[in-house]
Amino acid sequence: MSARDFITDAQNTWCPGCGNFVIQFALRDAIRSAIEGGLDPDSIVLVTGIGCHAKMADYLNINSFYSIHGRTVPVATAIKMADPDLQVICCAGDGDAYAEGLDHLVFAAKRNSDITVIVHNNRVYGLTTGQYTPTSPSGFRGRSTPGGTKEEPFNPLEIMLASGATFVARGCTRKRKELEGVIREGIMHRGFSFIDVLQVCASYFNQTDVYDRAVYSLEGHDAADFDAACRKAREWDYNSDSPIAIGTFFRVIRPTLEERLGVPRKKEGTTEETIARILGERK
Amino acid sequence: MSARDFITDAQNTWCPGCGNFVIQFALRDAIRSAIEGGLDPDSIVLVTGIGCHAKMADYLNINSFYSIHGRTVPVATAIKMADPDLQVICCAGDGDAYAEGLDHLVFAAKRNSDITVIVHNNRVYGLTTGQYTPTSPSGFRGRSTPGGTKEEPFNPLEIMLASGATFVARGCTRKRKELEGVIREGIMHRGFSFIDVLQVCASYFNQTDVYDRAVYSLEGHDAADFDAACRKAREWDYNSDSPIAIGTFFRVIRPTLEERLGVPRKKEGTTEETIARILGERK
Amino acid sequence: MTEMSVLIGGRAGDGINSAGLIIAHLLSRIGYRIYMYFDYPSLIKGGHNFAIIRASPEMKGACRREVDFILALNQDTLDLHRDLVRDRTTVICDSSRVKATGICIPIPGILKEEGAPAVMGNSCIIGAFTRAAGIPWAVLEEVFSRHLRKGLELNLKVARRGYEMASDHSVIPAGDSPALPILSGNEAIGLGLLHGGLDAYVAYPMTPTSNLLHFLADIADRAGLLVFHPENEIAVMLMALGLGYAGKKTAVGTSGGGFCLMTEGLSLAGANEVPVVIVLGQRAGPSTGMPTYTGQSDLHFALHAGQGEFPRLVVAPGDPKQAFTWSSLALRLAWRYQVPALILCDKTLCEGYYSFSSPAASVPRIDDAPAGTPGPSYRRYLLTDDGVSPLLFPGSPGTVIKVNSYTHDEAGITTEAAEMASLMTEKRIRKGKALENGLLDLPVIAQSGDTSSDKTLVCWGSTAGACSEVGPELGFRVIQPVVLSPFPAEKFLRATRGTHEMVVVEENAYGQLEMLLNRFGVRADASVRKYDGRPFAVEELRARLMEVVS
Amino acid sequence: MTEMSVLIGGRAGDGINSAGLIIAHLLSRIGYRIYMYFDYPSLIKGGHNFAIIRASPEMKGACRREVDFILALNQDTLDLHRDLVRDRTTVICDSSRVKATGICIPIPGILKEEGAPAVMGNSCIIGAFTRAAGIPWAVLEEVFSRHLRKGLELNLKVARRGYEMASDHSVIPAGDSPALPILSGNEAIGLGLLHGGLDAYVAYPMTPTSNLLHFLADIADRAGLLVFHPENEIAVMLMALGLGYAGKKTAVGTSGGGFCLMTEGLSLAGANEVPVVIVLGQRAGPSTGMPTYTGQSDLHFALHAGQGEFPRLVVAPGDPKQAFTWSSLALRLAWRYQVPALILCDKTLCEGYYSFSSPAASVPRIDDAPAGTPGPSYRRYLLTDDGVSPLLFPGSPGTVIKVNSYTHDEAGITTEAAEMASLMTEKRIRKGKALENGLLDLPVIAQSGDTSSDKTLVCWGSTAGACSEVGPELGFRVIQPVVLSPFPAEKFLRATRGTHEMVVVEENAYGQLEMLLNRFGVRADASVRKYDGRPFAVEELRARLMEVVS
Ligand SMILES: Cc1ncc(C[n+]2csc(CCOP(=O)(O)OP(=O)(O)O)c2C)c(N)n1
Ligand SMILES: Cc1ncc(C[n+]2csc(CCOP(=O)(O)OP(=O)(O)O)c2C)c(N)n1
Ligand code: SF4
Ligand code: SF4
Ligand SMILES: [Mg+2]
Ligand SMILES: [Mg+2]
Repeated sequence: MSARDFITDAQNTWCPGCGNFVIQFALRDAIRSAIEGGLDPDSIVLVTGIGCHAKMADYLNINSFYSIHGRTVPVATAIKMADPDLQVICCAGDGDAYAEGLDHLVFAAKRNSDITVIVHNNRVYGLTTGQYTPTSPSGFRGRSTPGGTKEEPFNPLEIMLASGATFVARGCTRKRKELEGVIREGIMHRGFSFIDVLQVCASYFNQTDVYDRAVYSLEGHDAADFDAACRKAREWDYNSDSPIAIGTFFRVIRPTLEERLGVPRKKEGTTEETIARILGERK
Repeated sequence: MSARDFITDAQNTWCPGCGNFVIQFALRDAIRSAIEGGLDPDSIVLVTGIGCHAKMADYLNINSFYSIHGRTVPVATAIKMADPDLQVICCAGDGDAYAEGLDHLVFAAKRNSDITVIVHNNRVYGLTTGQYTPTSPSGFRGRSTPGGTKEEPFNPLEIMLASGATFVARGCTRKRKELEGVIREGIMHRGFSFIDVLQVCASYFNQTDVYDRAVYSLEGHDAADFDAACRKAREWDYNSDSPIAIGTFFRVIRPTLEERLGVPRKKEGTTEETIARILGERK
Repeated sequence: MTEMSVLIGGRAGDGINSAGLIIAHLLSRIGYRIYMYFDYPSLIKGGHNFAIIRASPEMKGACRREVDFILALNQDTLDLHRDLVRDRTTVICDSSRVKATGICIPIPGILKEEGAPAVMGNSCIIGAFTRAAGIPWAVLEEVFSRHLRKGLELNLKVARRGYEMASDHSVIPAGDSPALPILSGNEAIGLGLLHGGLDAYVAYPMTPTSNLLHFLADIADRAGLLVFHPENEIAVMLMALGLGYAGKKTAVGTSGGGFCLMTEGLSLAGANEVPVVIVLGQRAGPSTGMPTYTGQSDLHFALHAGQGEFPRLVVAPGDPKQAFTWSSLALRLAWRYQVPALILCDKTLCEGYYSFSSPAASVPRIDDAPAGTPGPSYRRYLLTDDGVSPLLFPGSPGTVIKVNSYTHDEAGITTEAAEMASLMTEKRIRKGKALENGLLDLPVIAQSGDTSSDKTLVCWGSTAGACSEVGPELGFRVIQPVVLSPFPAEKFLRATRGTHEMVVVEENAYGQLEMLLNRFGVRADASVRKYDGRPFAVEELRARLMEVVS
Repeated sequence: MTEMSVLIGGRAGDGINSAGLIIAHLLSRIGYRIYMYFDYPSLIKGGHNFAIIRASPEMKGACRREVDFILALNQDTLDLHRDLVRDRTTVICDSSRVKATGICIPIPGILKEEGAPAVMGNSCIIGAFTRAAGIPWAVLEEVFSRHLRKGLELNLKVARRGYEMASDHSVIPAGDSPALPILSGNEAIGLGLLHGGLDAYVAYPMTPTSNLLHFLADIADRAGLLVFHPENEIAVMLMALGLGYAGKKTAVGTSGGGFCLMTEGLSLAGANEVPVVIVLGQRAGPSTGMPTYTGQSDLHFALHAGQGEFPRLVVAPGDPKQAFTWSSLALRLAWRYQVPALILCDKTLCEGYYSFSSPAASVPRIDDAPAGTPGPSYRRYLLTDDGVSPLLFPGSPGTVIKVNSYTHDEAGITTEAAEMASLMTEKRIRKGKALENGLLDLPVIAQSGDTSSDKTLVCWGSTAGACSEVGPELGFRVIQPVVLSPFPAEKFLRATRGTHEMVVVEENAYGQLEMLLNRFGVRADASVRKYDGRPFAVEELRARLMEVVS
C-alpha cells in the first residue's frame, strides 16, 4: 500500500498552519511503519470525536467511526471487545476527551483496554471557535470567558497515571518525528495507550513559540518507574512557564481487558437448545 | 438546637449494621460542632445522589437537594456559586460519584469549588442490590459479574490528588470518632474537600473484618506535603491486603472558585437601562 | 377447576420474592397457570414486601382484589391487605410476629430447633401452606429440589415442620396441564433476544431492567454472550454502537433516567445506521419517582427521543410470550433495516412472573440486511431503492468502512451539500417505509374478546393483562397495538372498525397512547388512567370501566 | 422606496459575517429594515461563506433568490450563486481572486500599499459597494466608527480606496425611518432573558446557541450576570437546577446533542419543581448532522423529552421580537409555575440578523410564584388549589427546604405511598392547567395575512419569516403558534375557523407540527417540507406553495 492510499479525496479544511496536519502525517506514517511491521491495514479502525481533530476520520482512508463529541473511548473499547484482532485508535480532542467525556478516559485506563488514544490537545475548542478547555492556562480569554478563566488547568498525564494507564506519553506537533515515534509506540503497546499531543491551533491558541522554546525530549528517563513518571509529569502543569517534556513517560505491561474477558466461549449446542435448556430449569 | 432536631421522622430503612448509620451520626455531630463554632444551621445544604447513601437527605432535618444518580457535585457547585454564604455538603455513593458522575468530581477538584464531598464508599451498588463499582476489588462477584470482575479498582484518592483537590481525606465507618473528625475538618476547609469513607455494606459487601484489621490512623503525616500524600494514598490500592490509612492525606489553601468568580457586580442602573444601552450600541 | 390467589408478605430482606416463586411452582406443578406480582419499596431491608400468586386454568396477567390464602411473616401483611381478605381466606402466619386467627406457626421456635437461619422461615410457612392447600408433599419436595440453590435438606426439614403443623384446610383441586416454565418478563426478553441472535448485552443497573442484566450475565457463558456493565449509560449506548459497528448484535437495557443519557447515542444510531436494541423498562416517574413501581409514562419519550428524524422500531409487549417474540423480532428487524429498536416494557412485565409456553418455533424468520461485497468500492451508505445499504464489518479485506454522525455521502465522508443532505434524509425515510412493509405480516396488534362488539377497549404493554381479562367479560373487544412505531395505523383502524364506543386504558396521567391515536384521527370516548405506580387489579379495572361506559 | 439584496461571499476566515453586518448597518442607516442570513460550513477556514443582506421598507425574515449587489472575495461567490444574479445585479469583486465583469478592485495591491492586513479586504470591497450604491461616505464613516472594534483609521483608509475606485452604479434611494438596532436572534433571546430577570446563564458551547453564551459572557459584568461554561451539558443542566434551588433565575442553552444530555435533568426539574429555562437551538440532524445549517426537527423531542409526565412550557419564536418577548415570558412563566420552559429556536433565527424594535415596554408582567413564609412549618410541595407551592430558598431563617427527585410528600420527604403519588401527579397536572390559564391573555399565536381567507398557511419558528411574506401574497391567512406546549388548541381552532384549505410549512421531513396538529383533530390538506438545512427563500416557498394549493 502506497503512502497516497492513506489519504482520502475529502477536501481538507484545517486552517493553514494547524498542528492537525502534523498529527495526520505522523499518524499515517506510524500506521505505515506498523503495516510494514506486519499490521493488517484492514484491521485498523479509527474512532474520532467531534471537533477539528475529528476530521481525521474523513481524511484518512481507513475504517472509521466518526462518533459524537466526547465519546471516542467507549466506542473504541467496544470495537476492541467485539474483535480483539482489530487495531483501534482514537483521535480525540481536548474538549472532547478531557471535558465532555473525561470519565470514559479514566475507565479505559482503569480497564487497560487495548486501544490507543491520541488527544489533539490544542488547549482550546477549535471547531466552536475558541473557548477554554480543561488544559487552557488559567486566565485564558476565550469566547465563553472574555474576562479570563477562573480556574487552573488540570494535568491529563497525572490523571492518566492515577487512573492506571499502562502507556502514558506526550508529543507535540512542533516535533513531528518524535510524535510519530510515540504514536507508533502507543499503537504497538499491548494495553491502554494514552498520548497527549500538544497541538498548535493556528487560529485560537497559537503556542508555537512557547512549544518551540520549552519542549524537549525525555532522555535517560526510566519509563518503567512510576514515581519518576509522576515526577516528570508534574514538571509542567499546563499553566506555568517551565520545560515541557515529550516522549514516553510511563509504560508497563498488565493484562488487558480483552485478554481477561476472553472471547465468549463457544456455545454448547445451538441457541435453540440453550433456550430450551434454560426453560427446562424454570419449570 | 438539640441533637434530636437534626433527624427527621422519616422511617429509616437502612439495613441493620449498615455503615450509613455511622456516617449519619458522624455528619450530624460534625455539623453540630460546626454550629457550636458559629455556623448558621439554616445555611447548610445537603446534596445527595441516588443510592442507599442518598437517603441521608430524608433523614437529616436540614436543607437538602435529593438529586439524581451521579450528580451531586454540579448541583452543589452551583448552589455554592449562587450563594457563597451557604455551606454545601454532598453525600454521594461510590457508584454515584466514581462511576456515573466521575467527571464532575474531577472538575470540582480542579476548580476548587468550596464544597465538601463525602463519598459513602461501600465499594458496591447497594440500592440496586449488589453490583461492582469502580472501587470493588478485582474478581468481585456481583450480580452483573457473576464470574468476577475483570478489572482492578481505581484509587479515588490518587485521582483526586491528580485533579487538584485541596483537601483529601479518608474515613471509615468502623472508626466513628475519626470519621467525625475528618468530616468536620472537611466542612471547615475553605476549598474543595473530598472525603472517601470506607463504609460497611452489611448486605452486599461486608468488609467489617478487613477494615477492623487493616485500618489505622495517619500519624506524623504532613498533610501539606503533596508527595507524601501521594505515597500514603498509594499504600493501599483498594485491592490488595495492606494497611489502610485514615485521616487527612492532603490539605492546602488555594483561592476557591467562588472567591475567584466574585459575586456578580452590582448592575449599573436598572435592567431596562442595561438593555437600552446594549440596543443603542447595536444601531 | 377454579382459580385461586395466594398472598405472601414480610419485611424487605425476608426473601418474599423467592418464596412467592416457590409457591408459584407448587401451584404450577399441580396444573395451574401462574401469574405473580411482586410489590416492594425501593430499599434493601425493613419495608414491607409482598407477592401475590394467582393460579388459574388459563393464563392471566393481573391480580385480583381477593385472596384465598394469606401467608403472613409480619403483622403488616395482615394489616395492609385487609381489603383482600374474604371469609374463605385461609390465614397462615408466623405466630411470633403476627396476631391472627388461622394456622399460626411458631416459626422462630422451629428454626431454632432445626438449627436453621432466619431466612428459612419462608420454607416453614410454605410447608404449612402446602398442607393447608392439600398439595401433596412430594410436589413440595420436587419443587424445592429443583429450585433451591442451597440448603435443600434443611429447608425440607423446616418445611416439613410447617407442613405437619397445618391441616388440609382449603384443598385446591389439581389440574391436569403439565407444568410450564415460570419466567419473569425480563427473562422472556432475554431469551427472546438470544433467539434473535444476540451477541452482546451492555447495561448499567437500573430497576426494572437490572434483573435482565443479572439474568444475561448468569447465562453469558453457556449462551456465548458478551455481557458488560460499564461506568454509565452514556458508555453503555456508545459501546453498543461500537459493538454493532464491528458486527455484534447488541442490546442495552435501562429505565427512564438512564435512557435520557442514551438519547444522544440513539440519535447517533439513527444517523450512522448502526443497529441497536434498547430495552426500556418504564417505572413511575418523573425523575427518580418510585423506582420499584410501575408506569406507562415514557411512550412519547421513546417515540421521539433524540434530535433529528430517523425511523425507529418501538414495540411494547404485554406478556412474556409477546416479550419473547418481539425481542427476537426487534433485534432481527433492527439488523434488517439498520434502525434502532426499542422494547418498551414496564415494571409489571419485567418483574412479574408468568407461566410461559415458548413461541420460539413460531417466531417469523427475518434475515439481516444484505451483506456488502468487500473491496475498495464498498460504500457503507449506498443509496438503494429501499434505503437499506449492504452491511460489512471492519476487518473485511481491502475494504474501508466509514460510519459517521455528520451528514455524509454514500462513502461515509462528511458533507454539507444541500442535495446530499436531502438524499440521505430520503434514504432514511425509505428505510422507514421498508420497515413498515416488513411489519405487514407480523402480529403487530393483539386482539381478544368479541371482535364484532361495538365496544372497544384499547390498551398497551402490560396493562393488556388486566384488560384482556376484564374487557371481554364486559363485552369489549380488546385491541393492543404491540408495535407503536412505525404505528400500524391501517391495521389499527381495521381492527377497530365498527366501534361505537372506545375506551383507552393506560397507566399514566396524560393518556399517552390516546395522544398517539389522536394523531391518526382516532378519538376515545372515555379514558381510564391510573398513576399511582400499582398495576390495575381485575376488580378495580372492572369498576373503573363500568363507571365510564354507557 | 424599493427593496434590495446584497450578497457578500468569501472563504471561511475572511470575516464575511462581520462584513455582512457592516453592510447591514449601512443600509439600516439609510433608512431600511434589515434581514441578514449567514451561510457557512462547520469549519474554521477554507470553505465558502456568504451572507445575504436584504433591505426593505418593512421587516422581512427571509431571503430572496435574486440579489442586486454581489460582493465577491472569491471565485466561488460568483460560481456558486449564479442563480441569484440578474441583469441588474452589480458585481463588485477582488480582481486578484475573481474573474468577472463589474467593479473589479485589486484588493491585495491596495492592502499592500496601505500596509493593511488581509482581513481588511472586506473594508475595501465595502467601500466600493458604498459608492456603487450611492451611499454617502459619511454613513460609512459613522458605521465603521460605531462597529469596528479596532483599526478604525486603517479600515477607513482602505475603504476609501475602494470607494474611490467605484462609481455610483445602482444608487439605492434612501428611506426616512431612523436606524434600528440590528440584532441576532441569539442576542434577542439573551436580552429577553435579561428582561425577564435572568440571574445566571450556564452553557457548554454548541452551534447555533454558542453565540448566546458568548453574548451573555460579554455583557455579564454590566448586566450583573453569572455566566458559566462547565465540563459538559449534564453539568450545565444540574448546575442550573442548583442555581434555581438557591433562588437564581437561570437559563441554559444548547442544541440537540447537548439537549439529549440534559433530558435527565429536565425530568428532574419536572419532578422537583425547580424552574429552569432551556434555549434549544435546532440545526440539521440527526446526530451531529450539519451543525451550521438549520432545521425544525426537534419539536417532538422538545415536547416529550425526559421520562415521566410533567407540565412544561415550549415556545418557538419566529423572529427577534417574538424571541425577546417570549424569552422574557418563558423565564417569568417558569418561575411563576415552577416548570421547565424551553425556547425552541433554530439556526436561522439564532444566527440571523434583524432590525429590531424593542418590545420591552409591552411584555406583560408576570409575577414569580408566591413566596412562602419562613419557619418550621414551611413545606416545599404544599398542595394548593392551582398546584403551585410557595417558594423559599435555602438560608431562610428557621426553615428546612427539601427538594427531591423521588416521589415525595409535601415536605419533600420520599414516599412510595400510592395515594401521595397520585396527589403529587395531580398537583403537577393542576400546575399545568394553571400555566394554560396563565397563557390565556398572552399572544400565543401570531397571525398575518387576510384573516378571513379560507386558505390557511400554518408554520412555526423562523419559517414564519418566509411564510408571513409569501402567504399573504398568495391569499393565505398565516397562523404561527408561538406556544407549542401547552398547545393553545382552542385559540388555534378559533384562528383557523373557516379554513377550507390548510397548508403546513415546515423545515423537516416528518411534518412535526402537522403531527402535533393532528392530535387536536386538525388535518392539513397539503404540506410543504424542506430538509436540506437551508431556510426557505421567498421565491422557493412561493413556488412550492403554488404547487400544492388548488
Ligand atoms: C454534546 C455536544 N456538545 C457540544 C458540541 C459542540 N462541539 C462540537 S466540537 C466542540 C469542541 C471541540 O473542541 P475539542 O474537542 O478540543 O476539539 P478541537 O476542535 O479543538 O479539535 C464542541 C463543544 C457537540 N457537538 N456535542
Ligand atoms: C441514571 C441512573 N442510572 C441508574 C440508576 C439506578 N441506580 C440507583 S442507585 C444505583 C447505584 C447506587 O450505588 P452507589 O452510588 O454506590 O450507592 P449505594 O446504594 O451503594 O449507597 C443505581 C445504579 C439511576 N437511578 N439513575
Ligand atoms: S481552529 Fe485551530 S485546531 Fe481547528 S483547524 Fe483551525 S488551527 Fe486547527
Ligand atoms: S444495602 Fe448495604 S449500603 Fe444499602 S442500606 Fe443495606 S447495608 Fe447499607
Ligand atoms: Mg481542542
Ligand atoms: Mg455504593
